[in-house]
Formats: sequence, C-alpha cells, structure tokens
Amino acid sequence: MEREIIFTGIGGQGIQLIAKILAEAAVEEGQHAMLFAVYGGMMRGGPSESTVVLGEAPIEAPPIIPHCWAILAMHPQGLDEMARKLRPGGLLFANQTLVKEAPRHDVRAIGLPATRIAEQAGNIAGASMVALGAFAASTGIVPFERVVEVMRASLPAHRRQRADENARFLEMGAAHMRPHGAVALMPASAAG
Amino acid sequence: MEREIIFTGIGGQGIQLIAKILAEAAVEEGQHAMLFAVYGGMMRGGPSESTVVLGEAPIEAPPIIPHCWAILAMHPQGLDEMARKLRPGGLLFANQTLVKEAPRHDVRAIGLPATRIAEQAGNIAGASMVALGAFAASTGIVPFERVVEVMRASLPAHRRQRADENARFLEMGAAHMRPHGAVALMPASAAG
Amino acid sequence: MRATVTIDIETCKGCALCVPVCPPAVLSMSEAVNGKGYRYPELVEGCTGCELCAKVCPDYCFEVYREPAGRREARP
Amino acid sequence: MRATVTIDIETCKGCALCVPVCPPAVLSMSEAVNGKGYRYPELVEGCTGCELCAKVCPDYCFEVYREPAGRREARP
Amino acid sequence: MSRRVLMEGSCAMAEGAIQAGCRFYAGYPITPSTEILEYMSARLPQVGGVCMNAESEIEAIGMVWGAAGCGVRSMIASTGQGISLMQESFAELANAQIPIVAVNMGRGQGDYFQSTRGGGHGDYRFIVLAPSTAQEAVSLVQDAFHLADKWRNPVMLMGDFLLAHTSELVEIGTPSEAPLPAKDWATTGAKGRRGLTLSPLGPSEKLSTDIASALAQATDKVAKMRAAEQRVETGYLDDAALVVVAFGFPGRFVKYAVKLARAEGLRVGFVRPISLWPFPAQAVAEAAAKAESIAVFELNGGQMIEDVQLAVLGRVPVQFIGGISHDHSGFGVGPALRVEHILARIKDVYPRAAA
Amino acid sequence: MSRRVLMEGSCAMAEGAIQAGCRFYAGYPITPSTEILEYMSARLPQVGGVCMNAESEIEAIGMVWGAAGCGVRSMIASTGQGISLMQESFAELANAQIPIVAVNMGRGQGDYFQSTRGGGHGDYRFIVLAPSTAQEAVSLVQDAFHLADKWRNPVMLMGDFLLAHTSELVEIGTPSEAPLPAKDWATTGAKGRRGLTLSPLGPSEKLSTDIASALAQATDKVAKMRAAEQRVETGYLDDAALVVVAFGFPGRFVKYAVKLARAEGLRVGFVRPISLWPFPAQAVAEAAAKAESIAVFELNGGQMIEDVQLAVLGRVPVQFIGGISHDHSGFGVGPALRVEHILARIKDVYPRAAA
Amino acid sequence: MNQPLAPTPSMQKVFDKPALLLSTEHSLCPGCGEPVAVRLMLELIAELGVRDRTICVAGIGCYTCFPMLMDIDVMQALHGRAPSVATGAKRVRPDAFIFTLQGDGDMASEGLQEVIHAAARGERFTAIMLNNGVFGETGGHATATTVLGQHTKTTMGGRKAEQHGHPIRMAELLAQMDGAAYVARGAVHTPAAIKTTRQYLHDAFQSQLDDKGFSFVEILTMCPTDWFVPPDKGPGWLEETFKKTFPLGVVKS
Amino acid sequence: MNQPLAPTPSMQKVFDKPALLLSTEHSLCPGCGEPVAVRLMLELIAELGVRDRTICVAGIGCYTCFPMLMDIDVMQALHGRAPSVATGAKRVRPDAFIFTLQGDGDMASEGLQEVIHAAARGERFTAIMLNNGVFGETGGHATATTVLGQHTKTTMGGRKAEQHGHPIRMAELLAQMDGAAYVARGAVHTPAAIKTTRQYLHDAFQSQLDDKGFSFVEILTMCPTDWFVPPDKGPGWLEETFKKTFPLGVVKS
Ligand SMILES: Cc1ncc(C[n+]2csc(CCOP(=O)(O)OP(=O)(O)O)c2C)c(N)n1
Ligand SMILES: Cc1ncc(C[n+]2csc(CCOP(=O)(O)OP(=O)(O)O)c2C)c(N)n1
Ligand code: SF4
Ligand code: SF4
Ligand code: SF4
Ligand code: SF4
Repeated sequence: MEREIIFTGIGGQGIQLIAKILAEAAVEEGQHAMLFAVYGGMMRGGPSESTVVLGEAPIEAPPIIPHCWAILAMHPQGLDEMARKLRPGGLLFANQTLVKEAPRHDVRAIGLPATRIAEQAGNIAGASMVALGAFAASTGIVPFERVVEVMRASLPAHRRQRADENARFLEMGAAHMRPHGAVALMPASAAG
Repeated sequence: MEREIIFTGIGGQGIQLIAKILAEAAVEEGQHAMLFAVYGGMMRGGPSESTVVLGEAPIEAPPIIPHCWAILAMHPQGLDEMARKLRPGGLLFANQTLVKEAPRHDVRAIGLPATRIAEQAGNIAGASMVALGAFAASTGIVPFERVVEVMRASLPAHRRQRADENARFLEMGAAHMRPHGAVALMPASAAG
Repeated sequence: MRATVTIDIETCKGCALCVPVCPPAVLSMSEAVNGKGYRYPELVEGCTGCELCAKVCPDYCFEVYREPAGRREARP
Repeated sequence: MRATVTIDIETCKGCALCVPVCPPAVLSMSEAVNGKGYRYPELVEGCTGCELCAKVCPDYCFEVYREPAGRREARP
Repeated sequence: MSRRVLMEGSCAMAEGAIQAGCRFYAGYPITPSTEILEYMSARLPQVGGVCMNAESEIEAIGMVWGAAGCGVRSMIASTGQGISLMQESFAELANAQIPIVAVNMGRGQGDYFQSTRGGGHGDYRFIVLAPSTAQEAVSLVQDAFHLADKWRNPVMLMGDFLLAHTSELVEIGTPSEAPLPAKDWATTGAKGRRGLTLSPLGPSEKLSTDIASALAQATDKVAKMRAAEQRVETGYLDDAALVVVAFGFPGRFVKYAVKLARAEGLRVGFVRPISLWPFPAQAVAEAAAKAESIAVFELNGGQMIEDVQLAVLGRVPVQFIGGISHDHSGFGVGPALRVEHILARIKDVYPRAAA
Repeated sequence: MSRRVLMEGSCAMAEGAIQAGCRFYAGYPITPSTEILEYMSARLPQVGGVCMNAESEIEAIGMVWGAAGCGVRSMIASTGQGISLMQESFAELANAQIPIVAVNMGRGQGDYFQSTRGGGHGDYRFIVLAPSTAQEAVSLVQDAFHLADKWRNPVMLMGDFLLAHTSELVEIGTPSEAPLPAKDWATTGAKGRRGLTLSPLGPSEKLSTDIASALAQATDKVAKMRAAEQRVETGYLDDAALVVVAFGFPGRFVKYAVKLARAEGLRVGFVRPISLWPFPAQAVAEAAAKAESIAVFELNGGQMIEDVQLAVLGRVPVQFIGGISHDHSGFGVGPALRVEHILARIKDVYPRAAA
Repeated sequence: MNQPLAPTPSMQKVFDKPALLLSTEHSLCPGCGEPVAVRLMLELIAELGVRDRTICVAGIGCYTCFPMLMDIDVMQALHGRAPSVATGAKRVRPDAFIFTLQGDGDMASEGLQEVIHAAARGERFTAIMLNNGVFGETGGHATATTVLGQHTKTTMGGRKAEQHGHPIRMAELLAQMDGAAYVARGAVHTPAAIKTTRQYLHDAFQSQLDDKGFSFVEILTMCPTDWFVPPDKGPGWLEETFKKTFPLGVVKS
Repeated sequence: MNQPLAPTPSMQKVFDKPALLLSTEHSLCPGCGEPVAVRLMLELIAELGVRDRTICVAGIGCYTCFPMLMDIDVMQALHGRAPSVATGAKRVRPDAFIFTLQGDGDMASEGLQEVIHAAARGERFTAIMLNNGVFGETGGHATATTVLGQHTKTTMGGRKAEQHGHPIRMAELLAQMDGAAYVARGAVHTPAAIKTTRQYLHDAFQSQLDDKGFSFVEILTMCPTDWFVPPDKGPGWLEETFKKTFPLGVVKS
C-alpha cells in the first residue's frame, strides 16, 4: 500500500528540505520512496510544494497524484485546493500559527503552532523542522530518531551547529505532540 | 535565341565587374539579360566566374548552363573544363598574356595580350577592361559606346578619374582588335 | 507628535532593514508574526519623519507623515 | 658576392612590399608578369643578406643565402 | 523606382522590402546574404530608415526585436550559422508576437526543417516563403511584411546562393495592402494610457499573472495560419503520370526540366510549394490523387519529402531524386543542380507503365 | 557507488555520466537543468574532472567543443532558450564529427522537432534518447557516451521538469562497454605524426581541399544510424484495439493510465519511443498493423505525431490526445499531465467498435 | 496598520509608496536590494516628467517580476539581450527615454558583449546593472562579478582565482569605451549610499536627455538569500566584502 | 628562380621558408599582412620546441586558409568562439601549448565576450588577434575596430562616431582583466615592427609556458584590398591612419 504525503507552504519555509528528509528516512527504513519537488522557475517566494510517496514495493504511480494520505501544510496559500486531494479520513497536519482553520471537516485535522514555537526558540526558520518532528512523532510513519539522523547526514560537516539547532527544533515538535498525542484537533471553522 | 557568355578568371581580376557591365549594356539596348556570379564564400584569390545570358525574350533557362556561345577567359585556371561547354564553332576569347594556348581546336579562338596591354598602360588591374573592350568591339554583341556609358554610370561621381582610366582601357582593347578584326586567332597548341 | 509612519505589516517580509537605520531608534521587530509568518516593525513614540526606514524598505511598507513646516514654527 | 636571395616568382603576387625595405635597393619589380599575371621582384648585384625582404613578404617567396662568416674573415 | 532594372536577387529583395515600408535592418555579413546588408546600409538612410551593421547575429536580431517592438517594419537576413544563432530569439519573438521579416539566404536547401519546424524551442511557427526568381523575391518580401503584421508573427523568406547572386530584370513598386489592425501592442511610451509590457514570457496587461493563456495566444494561431496561408505554383498536372515537387530557385530548374521532359513526350508535371510553412498539403494531395507517382527534388538529405509523404499518406509512391550537393568550396552550387541531371533523374523514376 | 540511493533524476543522470567516464562538463544555470550543473561542480573535481560554470550557453558549448575535441568525454545540459542558443554549435559539432552528450531538460515536450530534426542549419542529426525514470536516465546517459564515440556524433538526452525534479531509488554502476575505435581524430598535439585539423568546415588531412566529401562523411552516416539505433518499449500490444504512443516521463503516465484502462477491460496498449531519433518507425508500424486506431500523447502542439503518421502512412487513424500544458508559472507541469486526464482522453478516442 | 501612532489629520504625507508602481506586492526575498534600486528609477522617471515616453527594456533575473508592476511601457528582452533591444528601439524612436534593467548575470555574464558594443557605439540609452554577484533567480550560482572567496552553488569552497578566475568590474570596463558619456557605481545598502545612487541615476538619465551618449549605472544590491546570510546581515556583507571589489563613485562623466 | 645571382655552393641558407608550413601557397591577397604574422607564430613554436604539444584554435576569417597548411594540430572553431574552445582544451590538457588565431571581426565583433571572460578567468592560453579593422573575408565590412573615418562597405562615407560609434581597443580592454598576465600590441607593416611583434609573441608564449595566466597579442595587419589601397600602400595606410587609434607596445606584463 502506497502512502502519499503532500508538503505545502511558501518559498523560504524549507518545505523541500523536510520532504526530502522524510523520504530519505523512509528509505533508510527499507521502504521505497518517490519525491517530487515543485517550485516555480522564475518565481521567488511563490508557493512551494513537494510530494512524497512511500511504499513497501517499488512506486508505480507517477509523482503527480490525484489523491493523498496526508498533507503537511506550513502556510494556508493554496491549501483549500490542495486539501481536496485528501482521502476522506485523511490527515491534515497544519502549522496552526498561519493556518487558522481546516478547509475540510471529513479529515483528521491536527495542528501545532510551529512558527510560534520556532520563533520563541529564536529562529522562525526552524518552523518546518518543528512541524516535521511533530509529524513524524504523531504519525510514526518513520521512527523519530531516523529523521534526526538523516537530517544530520544531509548537512555538511561544517554545518554541525545548524544540525544541532535543527535537532532541537525537531525535538520541540515531537515534544509538543506527545502530551495531546494525535488529539490536538484544530477547529474546522472560526479562527482559533 | 539566347546567347550565353561565360567570364572566367581569378579573384581580383575584375571578372564580375566586366560581366555586369556587358549585361547592363545589353539591357540598355533593350535586350533581356540574366547574370550569375560565382565566387567562393570563404575563398580569396580563388577562381572567379560569371555567366551572362542575353536574349530578345525573357530568359527561361536557369543560370547554370550546360552549353555556351562564348567564353571570355582572363586566366587559364580551370579553363580546360570550362571550355567543354563551348558549342562547336563557339567563341573562345582569351587573355593571351596568361592563356598561352587554346584548349580546343573546334572553336574560334581569339586572343589578345590584355594583361600586357594594361601593364604597359601602367595598371595591370585594367586588363579586364581591355579584354571587355576588345570583346565588345570584335563581337559587336553590344555597341562599344554603350559599354563605356554603362561602365561610367556604374561608378560613383567621385570615382570619375577611375572612369576615365577604364574608358581608356576599353578603348585600347577595341583599338587592338580593329586591325586584325576577328582574325587574331591564337595557337591551339605550342605556347606562342 | 511631529511625525509618524504607517507600516503595511502584512506586506512586510521581516527583513528588519528598517530597524537599525532609524536615528531615534523608534522601530523594533514585533513578537507576533504576520499572515506570511514574518515579524514586522513596530513604532514607538518619537518618529522624526526622516524617511530613512521608507527608503531602505525593499517591500515599500512605509508611508511617512509630518506636520507641515508652517504649523510647527507657529508653535511656541 | 657575399649574399643573395632566391625569389619564387611564380608564387609572388606582385604586392611589391619587398622593394622599399631593401636597404641596398637591389630589388625592383619586373616588366614581365608571371603565370598569375603579376609582376615580381628582380634582384641586381649587391644583396647584403639582411633578410628584410623575406620578413615582409606575405607570400614567402624569398630564401636568403650568405657566405659563412668564417670564410669571409679568411679573406684578406 | 518602378522601371525594369537588372538586379541581383538579394538587392531586389532589399529594395522590395524598402518599398513595402521596411525602415529598420540589422545584419552581420555572411555569404551569400551580405549583399542585402550592403544594399540596406546604402539605401535605408536615403529613405529615413536605419541600417545597423551589428557586431554579431545575436545582437542583430536583438536590435530588430527592439525596432519591431516599437512598431517599425524591420528585417534581418543571414545564412546557415547566422540563422542558427538566432533560434532563441526567433522562438521568443514568436511568443512575444512581434512581427519581423527574416531572410535565410541558405547555401543549399538543408535548412528546410529548421525553418518549417522551428529550430528554436517550443511550438511556434514562422510563415516561410520561398521565391524562385528575383521578381518573386520582391513580391514575396512585400507580402511577408503584410503577413507578419496581419498575424503578429515572424515571416521568413528562404532564398539561396543562386537567388542571391543571379541578376535579372525586375520591376519594384510600392505594394497596396489590405488594411491592418493598429499596432496597439507596440511599446511607444505610455502617453495617455496605462503602461504595457511586450514580452515573450507573459501577458501585456500589467498585474495579470495568467502566463499560460498569454503563451497560448502565440500557439493558438498556428492552426489558423496553417489553414489560411498555403501558397503553391503547379504546372502540367492534368495528365501527369509523374509529379515532381521542388521549391525555391531549384524549383525553377525543375520547372525547366519538366518542360524539356514534356518536349520529349513524358507526362510529367510539377508542384512548387511557395509557402514552405504552411506546406501546401492540399495541392500535393490533389496532384497525388491523379498521378501515378511523386518525385521530390531538394538540395538536401531529404526534408521536404516528409511533408510530401504526410500529404500523400501512402496513396502513391514518393521517390527522392534530390540530394546534398555543394561545390568543393562547401557552399557554392553543386553538380546535382543542373537541368540535364534533373531531367535524367526524372527519367529514372518515370513510371514504366506510363512510358 | 553501486548501492540503491534516493536521487533526483538530474543528479542520477549526472552521476551516471561520471561513472561512464565523463570528465568535462560546462553549463549555465537554467531551470530545470541547474541541478546537473550544481552536481557536476561538486562531483567532477573529486574524480579529477573539470566543471565550468560558463558565462553563457554559447561559451559553455564552446568549452565542451574544446574538451571533446581533445578526446575527453564531455557533457552539457540546458533547457529551452539555452538549447536554442547552442544550435549553431550543435550543427557544426555534428559536421566536425565531435562526440558530445547534450541534455535538454525541457519544460514541456515542445522541443521534439528541434531535437529530432536538428534546430541548426543543414542535414545533421543527433541521436536523441528520452528516459522516463531516473534509473533509465542513468542507463541512457551511459549508452549516450558510448553511442557518441561509436558514431562520432553528438547524442542528446531529452528530459523534462518531472524527470529532473523527481527523486527515486537508483543504482548507479560503471557500465561495461563494447570496444571502441581509438580517437585518432582528436587534437592532442602532433607528437610523432603530421598535424591534423579537427574542423566542421573541411577535411582533417592537411593540404586536402576536398571539402565536399569531408562534409559528406558527417551526413552519410545518418542513414546508418537511423537503421541501427532505434529503441522502444511496448506493452499490451497483442490484442490492443487502441495503441497510445508517448515518450519520456509523460510516457510513464501513459503506461500507468493504460494499465488502469486494462483494469477497466479496455483493450489498450502503448508504444514508448526511447530513441526519438532515430524514431522507432518499425515498432509503430507493427503496432498499427494490428490495432484499429493509434493515439498520440505528447505535451506540445503535436510534433511526434508526424513521425507516427509517417510510420503508419494512413493505414489506421492517428489521433492526437496531447497538447500544450504548463502551470501558470509557464514552465511547471500543466493540467494535461494527470493520469485521470489521460485515462479520460483514452476513453474519448477508444474505438466504438472495440468498446 | 498600527492605530496608536496613526497620522493626525493635520499631518501631510511626505513619503509615499513608489511612484509608477501599480502594486507594491512583489515576490522578491526578504532584504533584497533590488526593489530599493527599482524605486529610485521610478521616482526619477516621474520627477523628470518622462514617463509618457519611457521604454524600459528588462533583462531576466529576479527583478523581472517588476515589469508587470511598473506603469510604464516595458519591453521584456531575453536573458542578456537588453542592450541590443534598447539599441533597436532608440534608433527608431530617438525621442523615447530608454533604459535597460539588468542584473550582473544578465549583463556581465550572458550578454557581456551586448553592452560593451552598445557603449562603444555610444547608443543613447541608459543601462542599469543590479549587481549582487550571483544568479539570484536560479538559486545562487557564480556570475562574472562573483567576488573572490564568495560562496555560491558553483563555487562551494568560495571563488578561487586559479580555478574560477576573477570578477569583472563593469563600470570601469564600460568607462573605457569612447562612446560612454556617463558611468558610475552606487549601492543600496545604507541610506547614504541610496542617496548618492539616486543622484547617479539622475545624472545618467540627464545625460541621455542631453543626448550625450551611452550612460551606465551599476548598483550593488543585497542578495541575502544567495549570499547565505540572514536578511538583516545583507547590508553588512555588502559593505565589508562585496564593496571591497567594487568601489563606489562616478567613474566617468 | 633567377639564375644570374644564384647562391654559390659555398653559401649557407640563412633564411628559409617558414617552419611548420606544409605548403607556402596560400590564397590571401597581394600585400596582406596576415601571412607575415602567421610566419612569426610558426617560427616561435619551432624555436620554443613546443610543436608536439601545440594546439592552435582557429577563428574564421581570411587567415582560416592556414590551418590546412600548418603542420600542427588545429581545432577549427566557429566564428567568434575560439576562446571558449581553447578554454575547454586547455582545461582538459593543461600540458598542451594552446593559442587562438582570430581576426578583429572574429574576436572583437562576433565573439567579444568570449575573450573577455577567458581573460577574466585567467585561462592559460595565448590569444592572438590579427587586427585589420575589417571583415576581410566577406569583402570589407566594418568591425568593432574599424577606425573613425575608415571607408568600408557598411561605412561608405567613412566611419562616423555619431552613426557607427567608436572602435574598441582590445589590448587596453583585455589588460584591465585581472586574469590577464601579458598583453601587447604589435604590427607587421615594417621590418622593425615585425621584429618587436615577434618579441611580443615570444613573451606571450613564454608566459603561457610559465603558467602565468592569460596572454594576448594584438597584431595590426595590412588589408589593402578592403582598405581600398594598392598592395604597396598598405603599410603606409597602417602607419598613417590605422595605427593612430591603436598605439603599439606592451600594455601589461
Ligand atoms: C538564455 C537563458 N539562459 C538562462 C536563463 C535562466 N536564468 C533566468 S534568470 C537567470 C540569472 C539572472 O541573474 P541576474 O541577472 O544576476 O539577476 P538576479 O537573479 O541575480 O537578480 C538565469 C541564468 C534564461 N532565462 N535564459
Ligand atoms: C556565425 C558566422 N557569422 C558570419 C560568418 C561569415 N564570416 C566569415 S569570416 C567573417 C569575417 C572575418 O573577419 P576577421 O575575423 O576580421 O578576419 P579577416 O577576414 O579580416 O581576416 C565573417 C563575418 C561566419 N562564418 N559565421
Ligand atoms: S524593511 Fe520593510 S520589509 Fe523589512 S522589516 Fe522593515 S518594513 Fe518589513
Ligand atoms: S521616519 Fe525616520 S524616525 Fe521615523 S521611523 Fe522612519 S526612520 Fe525612524
Ligand atoms: S534571490 Fe537575491 S536577488 Fe533574488 S530576490 Fe532573493 S534576495 Fe533578491
Ligand atoms: S581581404 Fe584583406 S585580410 Fe583578407 S586576404 Fe585580402 S588582404 Fe588579407
């Protein structure tokens, strides 16, 4: 069975990086993976999107998918349209600091204030790592430690400091989920 | 009836110019004319050739002709091959200073030392004009005066001096032919 | 209040270029973030209307307002 | 004769660049023309083997010959 | 200047362009298109136009882009290598819908694919016209400017070494044109209106972000042009057993050879595509419907023959009697382009049945 | 590095090239080919190779010309505009018979004509290979270097936005190649021999003036390459009523859609040309012989369809189910490239009789 | 908008959004220097009263998002080609006010000879180069103006002279052309630099209006994204590192 | 050969036909300066003993007739592209001795940016430009080095600054590039000029052999045909007119 996860946000949020980390972590776990990155060519700060497909067997479906198992949304831009791809009961995982409400009612909407958390930790840019940590921890789609490993491996030696910071952000995200587990449902209406 | 004249020589001898003058003179006389110039693109000092076709009616034949009525040869280079196009009894008009012998016996071969004449008159470059003057005078294909007119018209006002010089060269050629008329046959063998 | 600026905080991308150039240092970055997820400058009392923030802002967020010279002189 | 040059007159294109550079002025253009229809330089007595004609010739027509220095000194 | 004068094909084409209102030319010398540059640099200033001896073909086409973008009828000419260097600009001029006239004075006819399929990236097309005489060069270059403005699309003229260097009697007048829409897309300074953008990358309306449909405009008209602009000359088709297809100056050789063949009693006809794109598929299909066999003569490895086959779709055999042929200098005229040679090839492929 | 790794198509292609002995790369950034440049600039120095971030595409292809002319396996990549700028060099590299590998990471598939007909001047041809997966990109780029040396002819790989930016598990090893002739044509300094000339304009032997036959060498092999190098993947043809032809990454979408159609009981098959030039006309003709109808899916205005028609020559109807389609940015993937869309189009053209 | 310190009714607006921008929403990165330079050009066009006869010829780079925002006629040129396009335009419309907007990648790399030839010919338009030492739009690759030691995606360990060669100083190079009438280099990393740069642009524009010949202004702009520094560190990096290779000032007038 | 003054058996040949030419029959015009310059290069290659590792990258112009006559490896580049081709060759064969042979049309017009970028990168080959101020091969059209007042087929009344712009001085321009190690300008119109030019070429070649960086020699050559003067007036025209714009000497070393 193939599980498709769509990562969405705007340029500069680090969407592509966290998608890549998740896919590689899955590969390290022996899964098959396909990763498709969409970022406009002559477009700065435009929408950024990435699709990850994971499965036990080689991935047959082409990377542009009609339906998905989960969405990790760092920003509301274009989310409504994207959300239509979620299978009923699918998972909408949102950065609540910017995504104030869930576009659909028939899906499991989980939110955490990733940007707020990162910002309080001193670097807004860490938001995507916070979200990835939370996503991994709450879905268990790949072991949390793998995610950290792969993130570290993805950075050159001299970026050690950055790696440590990222690790902290991932951990914050994971930590944030632990208490409320998968129950941190977000309002499907009225900004919260 | 169409009359084809092939002018041949090497780059720098002024082949293209005299061919053009003859063709335009014919046009001034109310004839139809076609003129095709061949000079290699990336070739300096290479062979230079020009085909003139004259007729009473619009010229139908394409400019690359299988047979010709006359050849005006300023230089022996490639002449043997060219001469094959002459119809039996056709006219081979040669710059005898360089073309020492006629490549065919079944044609009327007329020669004059054009280069020598021009050289003695102080400018080797005038050889082609000498030849043209002689050719026009002896064949009468166009009135000599027309040739001079057209030559003058072809030069910008400020090149008046050059025009006068050319006129002299044309005249020398014509003058040279008058005595022996069309009888100045050249040897078809053994350099003379 | 002699002068002030309006700040289009939703257009702001949080680069903070405006903060250090402000002579009276009346600009500082917010705690909160805007719809794009960026912090934005907040103004406190004391703007002189020098326009520097507006001139360095890559996102054209500022408009600067001043009391007309005349009226200023009019005051004691 | 201390020195001389050979001139490849059939290769010559008659530019006459060699004539003015010859210090003893022993080169002059011919009356006759070669197979290409060009005049060519002709040598008269007095070449010093200075090589200048050869160096300026665009068509590489010259070769220059000289008596070996040794044999010259040997003479009275 | 409307009297008959003896003119080289290239100069006739240049003068024809000027009479059609061409007021800007940029070019870079290359045989055999150089004469057009020489002629333009002497003539254009006399009529208040501008001729630029650009430092390269890419700069030349850029200059033409700028002049044409301001609404001035502009032309460029080159050959082989030079035309290839312009392919990026050609593709994007079509996308920007800027009307220009480009002349390719080819060496052989090897650039047929490049011209008709578009040597640049993407789905654009140039209208491509191939004159066979100096006089036709005049009328087609004048049509070219009209078509370019009519469709807001570049138009190419395909000439060759022979057309460029053959002088013939021509008559050159100022054409009378059907009315054309105003060039409201041209950059003229935004006096009295909102500014506009003239771009190959997107819409001309400011703030519009609908790039896709802007690009579509340029490609959507391809089908319309294909339907509207096919041109062809045909001869002796009624009873022809063999039909020879050839274009450009060589088409004139073929026409003459066909005439000689007829004189010898062979039932041969010819089709001379004048518009290479759109290819006159209709005319070729009709000829094929009546004939027993089709022959294609072109001075290249076999390019137009694909368009002929696409038109004939197997109904009768299509045979290639052309070939690559240059003189030893590499860009003069080769042995294949001789009437007697063509006549011989025609006899080779002439259907036995008909003989 | 022969373990399975998750890699973007562009990087996989680059690593594959290096494993095949590519030691020189020059490029100029342009989406979506930029990743190859980035990868090469990091990797080539590690294996003693050279990567140049050239100042323009024309300079890049010039550098590749120089390196390949010295006998070193060399590669270049670009997209759309950049590839168009290289057309003069491409045509002349073929004339000079210098083997290079060029990658066109196209945006849509609008460059089919340019690649297969040659966007440059003259009669040259590139062998053009179109991978549909990252793994196939690896094996085809490795074949490309072999074919280029084997034929002394440039080889092009046609990729696209999706191939470039899709990461998949790939295995990259060093290919074992059939023996190749020594590169005695390369300029290496004339140690122990007479000097040679490596030129697109004429013969390599000094003093030889036979330009025509030198140029002929380059074009004469076109027929041989056409016969020898056709490659294709086919599926479900035996009982197929409708055969869909598609190439490259979109060919993979079609393959998947065909599988879904089969699941719904439709007798649909597919042909995926792997070599775009030479086009696998044979395979298409055979498929057409059995099927009732052919459909062509390509992301352009209709280009490969001409090769399909030339192969089918009217025996069965050939229908176009592709089209130009980009996202609004102008070079992302457009709506037409969705499996469900393709499936729908297949049903549209599915022969009633067969249904 | 923050209510507390809102302008009082008696106040006058002394600094407004840029003239001639139909929208101020653009897609460039936080802390990018290009929009600051663009504002200066548009202000001057309004100020000089030439808007109605202005044609901007735009190159291709991040700044290419501006043509659709500017309320003036714009011809979008291909990458590197703006100077030739501007030449053609100016030659057929001598009365138009024409300026090119290019980046260092567009002008100094892809199309270097176009601007040099235009300068030599003394074409009467104003060429403007936004110099940030990188191909910003493609994600940060080395250009002909990348300074020694600078990290880019194609000079990972920093630009090395032996391997990658030296940067080109465009202002000094173009000043050498006899057809160039005015040449200067400014920057937008400080209010003071912005002020002088505005003057340079003004003088360049004026020299075009006075038909003096070719005019050129190079403007150093921050590209924090591809300099790999936080947005607020852009001006410092420009001052400390980038500017060292590119001295500011009028080079020719 | 003229018998009377034939060399005596005892004489030694002190000046021979050019080294490394397989034939001295070439197609260039009477009084052309290019063959004179070519002879100097070939002599030096023999003299420096680098023939076996030499690769000449030739541009396209009248001089293009020489590749088929020279007994060294030659890569024929496309018009204007020689510097990039030489770059690729030198980068993969650092031990090769590489020089380009271009004309002013090839280098300063069609391919100007190629050589500038190569110089800036400090590519370790020697670039040679034969400057006659015209496209000779196409029949005499203006190039980027045509001097003011010069008559060509595209500057009929003489080159005018306002209309056709100014000539570019390549030596001075390239000397500005930080990657350029040696730059000089010579001529071949007099024996003295030929002697110094030979020295410039020697020093340029030597700097390549010493791996100093990019080296460049510009050589003014006569083109009587397209200067519209008789062959024997070429040197005078070069001295009186052409040279005025292009001062001879070492510009950088
Ligand atoms: C012919 C061509 N090659 C490459 C590209 C891709 N491209 C778009 S913008 C750009 C770089 C622009 O750099 P610069 O001009 O410095 O502007 P910046 O992005 O830094 O503002 C490139 C290489 C292109 N559009 N066209
Ligand atoms: C791309 C391209 N454009 C034009 C030409 C035609 N062409 C051949 S040589 C030449 C001029 C050469 O001039 P230059 O380099 O100065 O050498 P010269 O002939 O003066 O010796 C030109 C324009 C070409 N071969 N390729
Ligand atoms: S300079 Fe502008 S964009 Fe940057 S923080 Fe200040 S207001 Fe925001
Ligand atoms: S106008 Fe001047 S004082 Fe007021 S906020 Fe801006 S910078 Fe500070
Ligand atoms: S990449 Fe650099 S130049 Fe481009 S928008 Fe971002 S900061 Fe500005
Ligand atoms: S045209 Fe000029 S450069 Fe060319 S060969 Fe003749 S003299 Fe020499």
